[in-house]
Amino acid sequence: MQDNQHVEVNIPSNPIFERVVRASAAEIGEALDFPEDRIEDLKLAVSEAVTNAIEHGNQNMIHKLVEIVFALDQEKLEVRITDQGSGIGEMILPSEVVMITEQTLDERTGGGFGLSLIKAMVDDCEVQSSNRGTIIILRLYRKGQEQ
Amino acid sequence: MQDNQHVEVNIPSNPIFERVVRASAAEIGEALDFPEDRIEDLKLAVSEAVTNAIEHGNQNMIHKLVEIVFALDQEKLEVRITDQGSGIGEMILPSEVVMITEQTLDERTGGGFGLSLIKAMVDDCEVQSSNRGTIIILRLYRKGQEQ
Amino acid sequence: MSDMVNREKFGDVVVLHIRTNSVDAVSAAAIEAACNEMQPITVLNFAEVSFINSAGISVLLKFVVKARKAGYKLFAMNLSPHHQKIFKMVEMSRFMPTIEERDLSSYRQS
Amino acid sequence: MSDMVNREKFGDVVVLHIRTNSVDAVSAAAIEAACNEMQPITVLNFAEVSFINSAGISVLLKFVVKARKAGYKLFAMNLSPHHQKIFKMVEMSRFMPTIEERDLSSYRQS
Ligand SMILES: Nc1ncnc2c1ncn2[C@@H]1O[C@H](COP(=O)(O)OP(=O)(O)O)[C@@H](O)[C@H]1O
Ligand SMILES: Nc1ncnc2c1ncn2[C@@H]1O[C@H](COP(=O)(O)OP(=O)(O)O)[C@@H](O)[C@H]1O
Repeated sequence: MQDNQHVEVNIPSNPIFERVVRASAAEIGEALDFPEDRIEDLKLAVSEAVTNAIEHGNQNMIHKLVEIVFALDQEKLEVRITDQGSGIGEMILPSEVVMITEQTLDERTGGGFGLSLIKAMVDDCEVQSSNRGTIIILRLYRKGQEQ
Repeated sequence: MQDNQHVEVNIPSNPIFERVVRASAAEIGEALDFPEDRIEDLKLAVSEAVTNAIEHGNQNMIHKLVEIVFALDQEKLEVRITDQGSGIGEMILPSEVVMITEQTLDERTGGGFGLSLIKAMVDDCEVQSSNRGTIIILRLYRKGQEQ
Repeated sequence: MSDMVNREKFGDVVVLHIRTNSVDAVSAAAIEAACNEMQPITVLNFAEVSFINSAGISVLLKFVVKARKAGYKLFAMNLSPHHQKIFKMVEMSRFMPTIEERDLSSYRQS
Repeated sequence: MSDMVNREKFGDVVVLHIRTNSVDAVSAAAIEAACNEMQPITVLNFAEVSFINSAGISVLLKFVVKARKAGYKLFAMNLSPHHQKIFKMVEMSRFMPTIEERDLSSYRQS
């Protein structure tokens, strides 16, 4: 894999197209020779970030776009997911995986897994948010792999 | 499927990324409820067009991009594949599928299937070529489908 | 019921075979509809499922909530190794433990 | 030989199991290497192959050319319906007819 190759995918805010991005992520993981389990991690993280961008960022307004850039280099895969929303109000990246509890079930909440799953699936993640939209950056290092 | 939704994919001219576009095409075929066999046709046509764009158009120069737009509407899927090459010299869209013959084998040619397979796989295709690049447009109609 | 889930019932047991590879926001509603098919022992068969995200987890929680309310037992079958990992991580496995095909077959025979 | 193709040999027969789902420009070279493993009766097993494009057809033609030169018989096994259609279309089926597992098993036993 030569340095700094970018694959870019742009989708309207329709949840059906999250599957397109997820399939692209899987192929890119294959191209980087990621092991199977790591490809599953990548797919899940990308899926959560794109779903958030569609639902929370762009609020399902179909004409608003989600832009996904897969940047590949010798060291890592970086995925940048950008929406055209009005940003994340209060910015708390969960430090632990959110778990299901009796309380979750009683209150029928069952949300809030997205960001915490993303954090658990990738090596490193970063959020930049303003009133012009949110960018979430996921990084998966190619440690221990032939390059 | 609402009117005029566009999914856009951009790749560097590295054959490995043709697989990303092909996987995207498959998901878009699924999203349109195309039958399985038609999805295979779509994947093959897109694969051939992207391979030509990478090899003949961009001549495997990695920094040159291939842009793929999937435009979905109620009537059809249109796929536009654009390269940054210097165009197709002599523009002959084959009217029949190229077949393997004893002569093919003796002369070890074995090329020239691409455009003819594309024509056989899609309902309609069109090529626009200039010295600034080539656009190939594939159309698959959603006839006989619920919309 | 939708063709996204097939029902196989014997006695107090129902196996709900999920017939989509992707338990996500797109398939959530069709899967949730199968809540109405639950029995005192309900098994969700994930054999064909290759992907579950948090929208998928949310829909699976509907089955958990309904099972708790009705006092039903709920199991997951044929989860991929990746999804076993995820179910452990979010503790879904506490509320929907896994069951093996062979444990189920004793029910099928009786 | 590459791990993209597994060889199974019995007598004059070799079955070359293609172990990638995509016979395309990326996998072409690794598949072509298996030409060296050809025997008087050579069967290409496409059971795991879900995609073949014209770059893939070109590499398969190397097997055809080699078989003709050496007077070998060449067969395709477990082609998907889509690829049977494509092979008919380009007349690959003339040079690499399909064979069924069960016809092969008589060779395996002998
Ligand atoms: N792209 C985004 N734009 C705006 N807000 C976001 C975005 N992503 C996440 N959020 C906010 O962060 C919260 C937590 O997200 P998440 O952990 O994925 O759980 P859930 O989506 O179930 O609420 C969301 O409810 C939302 O308020
Ligand atoms: N995007 C393109 N840019 C420039 N030339 C092209 C392009 N696509 C096809 N061609 C020309 O058309 C010819 C036929 O293409 P094709 O039928 O795919 O067969 P092959 O790729 O095996 O030559 C190519 O050899 C090339 O000269």
